[in-house]
Amino acid sequence: MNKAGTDIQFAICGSAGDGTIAAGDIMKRAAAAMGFHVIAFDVYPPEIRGFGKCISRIRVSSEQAYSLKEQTDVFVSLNDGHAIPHVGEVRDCGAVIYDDHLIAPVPEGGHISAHVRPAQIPYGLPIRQVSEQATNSARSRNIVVLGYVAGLLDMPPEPFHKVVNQKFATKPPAVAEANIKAFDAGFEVGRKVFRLDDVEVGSAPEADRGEAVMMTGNGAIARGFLEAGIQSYFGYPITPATSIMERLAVELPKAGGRFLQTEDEISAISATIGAGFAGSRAATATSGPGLALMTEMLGLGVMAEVPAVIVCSQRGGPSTGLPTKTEQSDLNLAVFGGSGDAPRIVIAPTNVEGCYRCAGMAFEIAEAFQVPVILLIDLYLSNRYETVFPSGRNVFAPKPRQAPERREGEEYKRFALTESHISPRALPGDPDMMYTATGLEHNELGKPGDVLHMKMNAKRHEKLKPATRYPGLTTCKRFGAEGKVDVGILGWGSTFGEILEAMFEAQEEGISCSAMKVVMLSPLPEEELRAFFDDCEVVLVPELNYQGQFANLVSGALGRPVVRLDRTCATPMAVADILAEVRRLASDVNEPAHAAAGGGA
Amino acid sequence: MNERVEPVYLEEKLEEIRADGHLRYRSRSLPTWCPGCGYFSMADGLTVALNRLGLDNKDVVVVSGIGCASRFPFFVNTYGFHTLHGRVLPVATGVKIGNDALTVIAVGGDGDAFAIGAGHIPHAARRNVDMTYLVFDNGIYGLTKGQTSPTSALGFRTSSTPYENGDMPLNPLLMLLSYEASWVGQAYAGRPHHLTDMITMAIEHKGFSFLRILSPCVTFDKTDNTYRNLGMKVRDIPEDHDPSDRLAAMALAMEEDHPALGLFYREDRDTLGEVMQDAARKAQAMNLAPKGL
Amino acid sequence: MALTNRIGQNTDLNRNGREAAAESDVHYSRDPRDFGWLRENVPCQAACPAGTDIPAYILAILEGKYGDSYEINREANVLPGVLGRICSRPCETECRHGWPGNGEPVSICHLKRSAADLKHRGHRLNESLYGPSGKKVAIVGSGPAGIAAAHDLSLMGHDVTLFEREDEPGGMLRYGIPEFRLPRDVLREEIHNALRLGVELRTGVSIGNGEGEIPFSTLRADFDAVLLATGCMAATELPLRDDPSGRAVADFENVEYGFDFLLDMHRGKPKKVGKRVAVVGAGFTALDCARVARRLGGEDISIHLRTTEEYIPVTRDEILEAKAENVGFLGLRTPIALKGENGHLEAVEFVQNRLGGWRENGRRKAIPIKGSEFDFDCDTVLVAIGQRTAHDFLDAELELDRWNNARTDENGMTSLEGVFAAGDYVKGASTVIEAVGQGREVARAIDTWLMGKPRRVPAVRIEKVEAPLRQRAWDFIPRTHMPTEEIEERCANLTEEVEKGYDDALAHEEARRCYLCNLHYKIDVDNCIYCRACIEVAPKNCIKMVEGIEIHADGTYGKLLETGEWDHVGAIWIDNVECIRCGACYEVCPTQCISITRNQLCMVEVE
Amino acid sequence: MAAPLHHVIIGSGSAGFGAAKTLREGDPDCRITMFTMDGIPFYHRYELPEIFRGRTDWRDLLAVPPSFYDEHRINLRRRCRVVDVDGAAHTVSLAHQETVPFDSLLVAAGGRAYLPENLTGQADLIHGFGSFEAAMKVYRDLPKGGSVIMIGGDMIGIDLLLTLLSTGYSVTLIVNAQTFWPHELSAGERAPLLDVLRNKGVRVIENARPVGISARNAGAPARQVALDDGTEVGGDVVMAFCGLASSVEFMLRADVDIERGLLVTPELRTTNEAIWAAGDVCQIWHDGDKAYKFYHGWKNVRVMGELAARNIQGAHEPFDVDVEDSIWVGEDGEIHSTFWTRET
Repeated sequence: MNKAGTDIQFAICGSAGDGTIAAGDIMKRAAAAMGFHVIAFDVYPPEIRGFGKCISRIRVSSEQAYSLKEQTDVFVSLNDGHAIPHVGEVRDCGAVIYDDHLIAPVPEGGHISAHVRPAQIPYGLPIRQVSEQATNSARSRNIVVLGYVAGLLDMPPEPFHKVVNQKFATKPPAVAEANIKAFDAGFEVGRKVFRLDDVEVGSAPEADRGEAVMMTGNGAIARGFLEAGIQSYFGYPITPATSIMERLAVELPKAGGRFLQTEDEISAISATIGAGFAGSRAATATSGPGLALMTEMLGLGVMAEVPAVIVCSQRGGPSTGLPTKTEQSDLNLAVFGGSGDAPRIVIAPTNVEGCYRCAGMAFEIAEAFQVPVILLIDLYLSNRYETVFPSGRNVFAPKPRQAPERREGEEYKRFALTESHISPRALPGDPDMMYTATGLEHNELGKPGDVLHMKMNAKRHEKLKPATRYPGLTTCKRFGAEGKVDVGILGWGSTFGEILEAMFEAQEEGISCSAMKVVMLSPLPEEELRAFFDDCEVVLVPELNYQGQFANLVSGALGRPVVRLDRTCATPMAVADILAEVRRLASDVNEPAHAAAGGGA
Repeated sequence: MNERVEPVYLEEKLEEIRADGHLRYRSRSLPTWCPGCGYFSMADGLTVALNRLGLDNKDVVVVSGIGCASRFPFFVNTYGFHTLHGRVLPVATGVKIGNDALTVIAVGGDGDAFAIGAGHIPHAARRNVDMTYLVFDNGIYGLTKGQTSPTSALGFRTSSTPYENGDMPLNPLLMLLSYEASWVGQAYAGRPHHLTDMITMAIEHKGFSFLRILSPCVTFDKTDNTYRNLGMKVRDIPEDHDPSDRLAAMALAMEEDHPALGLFYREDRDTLGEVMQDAARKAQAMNLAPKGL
Repeated sequence: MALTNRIGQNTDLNRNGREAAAESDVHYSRDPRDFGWLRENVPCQAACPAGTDIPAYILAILEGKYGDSYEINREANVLPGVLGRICSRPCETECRHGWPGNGEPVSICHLKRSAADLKHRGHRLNESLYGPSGKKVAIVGSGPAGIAAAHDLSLMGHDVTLFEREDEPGGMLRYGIPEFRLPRDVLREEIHNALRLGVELRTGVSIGNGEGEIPFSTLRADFDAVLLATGCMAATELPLRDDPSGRAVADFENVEYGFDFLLDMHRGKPKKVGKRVAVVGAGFTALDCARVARRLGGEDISIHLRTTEEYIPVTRDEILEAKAENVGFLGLRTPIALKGENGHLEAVEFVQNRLGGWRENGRRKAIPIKGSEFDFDCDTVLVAIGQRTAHDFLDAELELDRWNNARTDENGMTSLEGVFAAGDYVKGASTVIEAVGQGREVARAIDTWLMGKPRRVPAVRIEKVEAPLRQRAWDFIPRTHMPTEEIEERCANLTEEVEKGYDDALAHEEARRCYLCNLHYKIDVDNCIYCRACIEVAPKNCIKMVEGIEIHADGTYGKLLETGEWDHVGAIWIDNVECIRCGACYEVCPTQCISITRNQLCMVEVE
Repeated sequence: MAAPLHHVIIGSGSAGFGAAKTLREGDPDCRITMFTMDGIPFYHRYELPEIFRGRTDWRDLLAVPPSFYDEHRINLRRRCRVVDVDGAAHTVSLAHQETVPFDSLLVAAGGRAYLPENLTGQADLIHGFGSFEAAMKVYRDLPKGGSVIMIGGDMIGIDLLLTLLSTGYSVTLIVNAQTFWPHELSAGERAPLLDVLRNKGVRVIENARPVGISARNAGAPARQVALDDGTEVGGDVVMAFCGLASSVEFMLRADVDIERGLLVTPELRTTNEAIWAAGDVCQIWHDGDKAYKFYHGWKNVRVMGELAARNIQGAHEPFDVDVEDSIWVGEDGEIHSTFWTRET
């Protein structure tokens, strides 16, 4: 895949405060603005402040890519101490760019040039000096180097200028100007450099899908929320979900919505459920540890049939675990977490576009089924950037609400048992339909009582079934070869990017395989899954957790065996690992033939 | 006094009550509290207060947590949300933010409020969420059949403190006063009129109003907070108390042997809602770019 | 109508020895609903023809204030000691304590007596006097009605002259009721007390047309008003088979009307009876005759009833005492003939009866069984089937009713201007307490008539009571029986009082049994928190969640309309009809919203 | 045992590379660090003309593949400019402020093209040939069949000149004292050699000295060289091949004796125990002549590197010149020179 055309991965590494992420951000957006597909992933330091390591990896391609590459083409160091361990990821003839005019002495090996492999191309330039020369300050090093890269690779400066101007739009004009200067200074230097690398930036594909926007998974979720008319957001900071909160902190008030940073995750979900009860489109976002705290209130949402949207961006666990590393080990928690039979809808987008669309649909679905909806993503998806082609604003906009009709003289039954198992829902403010929602088992009126426990349980479960066919939402999708195949790769969440990359490579190697992503984890689209299992000799389930939680979920639900590929490597799954497994399985499938041949000799 | 002697003619009283209209804030079903429970007093006080303020049933939401007191919403004919143990305030905050037009009443007992829920109080208070928090403080866990609560007296014997409670009871009013609550008051279940007035004031207050309501548990506390004991202990707040004097309020709050009934402290300050509107205005004006773009 | 509470003040003083309750704690009402409440809730008082405030005087006894109790009685009835002995006790049959499930009625009457008996010797009467009105009133007959009227009229400032045919006042009390039931010293003292405030008593003076008699017309001329209270001074004739007017009675020396028999005896004429005495009749007189006969040496004494003893108009105690004295009751027989020779009766022929339907007066009809006649041998027959009024002493036409009693209007005035009538003379033979009651009523009517306007009107006095005066445990105290004289003793002696009366301990114990129905338990709806604590402790279905109440045409209350729907519960209300005043609810109410008032009938001045 | 010796080599030319390779062969444990200004690993300088034959991918020029350095644990540090050597502290300082200690230092920095003083003003109009990048720049600036003006023409330049001729370019040679450097020739000795060039079509200018270079915009040829005889020569590229000057400025504080190059014993050790030198940067004591002499030429340079390496590791072999360097016109009518000798 992506062998043709442009497919470059940039990496900028520095320490917090160097503007590493910002530089990466400009690069992403500029590339997106040029019409490239972009996938990017920023690694933040676990430390709150100080000089933790930041890396921004940006894959720019002329065709849709599904994950970051394992090797970087152009690597920039803004801080050798942090960058040195990563030089190795630069491919042969890839560029390593660094400042060769440090201001403080370093011991032997303290400079990145000591670590650039002979096959890689070192580009030393006096980044700091250029910055100071251009802007009287070293603070623009990140922009200078950005210009340098652009110049080096003959990228047009205009998109960068545009993005820089956007980025500093709200600051005094001087700021943008200074940054443009810094960029141009770097650009000039870069342009003059004699290149030894073989990185080629081709021309971008025709942008046929409207304006491409660069977003992280978190940004996409925030945007999806905003387009869906989110009215209230309650959050408590936790890596890696925080940026959703920060984004909405800025945007929600603009849209007349209400934003609140609560005192903890419990309050966040509580307020979300509360607002949902009041009829507000409310959401919160957290990570595993937060979701663990939220499960009790989640149960209330299920019991009281209150719509709410909860984003859980997974990170390494258990407990505090690996706060800045990605993992997919909260599936059990998201799907089953809580006391009692508490069915809820769990949606796990596989890429940023998915984050955007799922977030856009989440409220509508939550309201349609009167249940909390969990958007289950992970750090890798939260923080990675991709170009997204947003829908028109009105697509996710809330549909006009219909207050339930109330028959005269009849008490309003909030939890009426109906054909669809869904009961018309009154909102505070609706006349003559006052009711009390409760976490206690209740009758149709909502009054506590266990007589109907079995019926109500059925109601709460059955009403969700149609969710797997909800119009406008892809709950699962098959890729690659149609019909019977040797190997099927079943995936969910961010890992599906690597799965696709691996699947395409496997296909190029002539392996008969196809892949299926499952976006809705609860309820499961069982029919489609069965069909997929029927088509596959063997089904491989790669995921980033130790227990094979998704494998358990699926094989449990379908009663079919799966081959597990479980990794808890604190990084996204390596395409190579999946590919290797696919090869092994493919040969196993064809084993009998070989055996027969061998036997004949 | 006198009205006790003046003959009361039932049909006239009933007419008066029907006309007065506070019955429409009652649920159809009878409260399930133990007969004699002080919570009836709150229930009645609230319905009367709501009526007095002319609030429409549909515009009122009563939110509660878990506990005897938290059964409350079932007994008022407004929208209600009976939530989780200790979570009444965040949920209520959500409801208020979810729909500013609603009058939000949070209710709960002392366990719900000061034990499991204690962590939420300071924040609802300092944010000055425009709602009313009625805490029914009977110093015991009733729903679980009689264990100590954070406000149980020292030496109190319960099923969980068979050798006497050794934990210092906390002082809710002092807490709230130091938590920047903008309205702090105390009432007593045994004085329904005063209680009703206090509830009315509390609801009328713009911002976070905290009303501690002393109540006995007639079933599990036959020794400490009985109507008799409480009735003897409570006193009216001193005439000369200045509700704008926070220090005085704190001093008053510390006189726990003789709980004063009345308004301890009141201040006018922006509510969370107003702060949010302000944020919305600023947002329009500043047009900030979100972090990362 | 403007009301003052002067009387109320006074009553406060005598009621419970406490100084007058604070002004604010007392309220006076003339609202029919409050009168209605009293009627429905204080059945004993309602049943008492004199309207005696029974709960009040029993409470006084409970508090050991016999004197107060006595005075409370005197307000309604100037002869407490008398009535405390011989009252027919219509109150006790109505007593709430006697209602189904509540046990036996309180010994109201005995308690009344103990008030009289146990008040300390230095007891001071309490009378509130009006100034002289200059009006003169003549009262004919010093029976209970006359005495009561005379007393009240004199208090009202009128000059009263009481005319009595006999040598001593008291009428039937003095000349009808045997001493073993009513000691004469008691009677004399109370009559004296009643009349000593300036009533001119003229005994041995007959009103009539005979010589030495004062013509009725003279009275009318000399007095501003005349009250006829002559009672029923003639025995009802015994109707026999061929002798509807019972002339035969006079033919036999050993047959006598019981009325005359007792009258003679009490006038001092010695009487004898044979061994075998048959008394015909079913009233007090009949029983008195039988018991007197026992004391006069009669051995085989039987009372012959047309129906059975369950349906005769005397108290159970009286029957028991008679039986204790070995008096036999023989029922379902009607005498149809007297048999004997040369003026000496040998047997009475009876016809056997069977019980028939009910009569409007609550008694049963007796229907003769054809051919069931039989003879009953006896030595003496005393006929006590009733008394009737006599009008021959008048020299004017007086309208009579169908029972030949004086017809009066609602104010007790007869067809003759300024001539009033009361007591048996109006009612026909009835009870002493009725007579007393009537006496009071007519006195008020006369006063109003004389003064041209009512000076006092009844009102309901509502006084705050700080605490329930009872304990639930008292409800289980058994009715205290009246100690009586040993049979031998009493039968040996005509004047020895049979009933010994309660001592302090017994009186107190019995007083405890009274529910004090005039205590009005009321929930202050404004203070009620609807917690239902009271309902939980209620001993009966006496506290209800109500949404309404029946209202009668006269404005009084009927049933409470209950509801179980919270949003319809306008009030939690105490059903005072069910309420037994145990005070449990008052004790538990967390908001002290249950108040107790003592509601009493009283008279208030009209400004 | 003690920490492995750290051998630092400045320069990644054939001397440096040869030394490194030899050091590794002699001691598998030692640390070897090589500093170079180059952007790419070692390639044979004499291969650069190949660019004009189309070998423009630097990877095709490498003497050994990049993996070689990893395999031999030779830390090749490119784009590193040594700014100072502390002979007492035994440290090397780099432009980017890194200080690297050494147990032995071999200076094999070679030399840079010497530019006649009167032309230094126009340096930016003169193409260099000292590195792959420089060579590539010439290659790119030089139109197909374009013309090169070569000032001087030392043996490196002649080597390029011959390649240019054979690849369809035209060359103008402005003869001066350094023509055929390092061979020291009389005018008579030089004439036949120039004839060979003339026969190959080279325009040879003698007895005239360039006094100025100017760029011509708009249209080729891009350069004009003014001669002191008043005439002007035009060409697309001007290059100067006037011999090499040793790069020793960073050795000034190293407390080693320097004349034009670093003065070393026949065993190639400098006056500092730990510092050695090899290649174009050093002058070697010649006992016979009693003088420090340069020994240029591809072969010598490599030999020196390997020798220095051996001596650093304890050998005591003197450098002996197996051949007197000479230049002649062979039977084939071509120019031959010991300078170009590659094999040992």
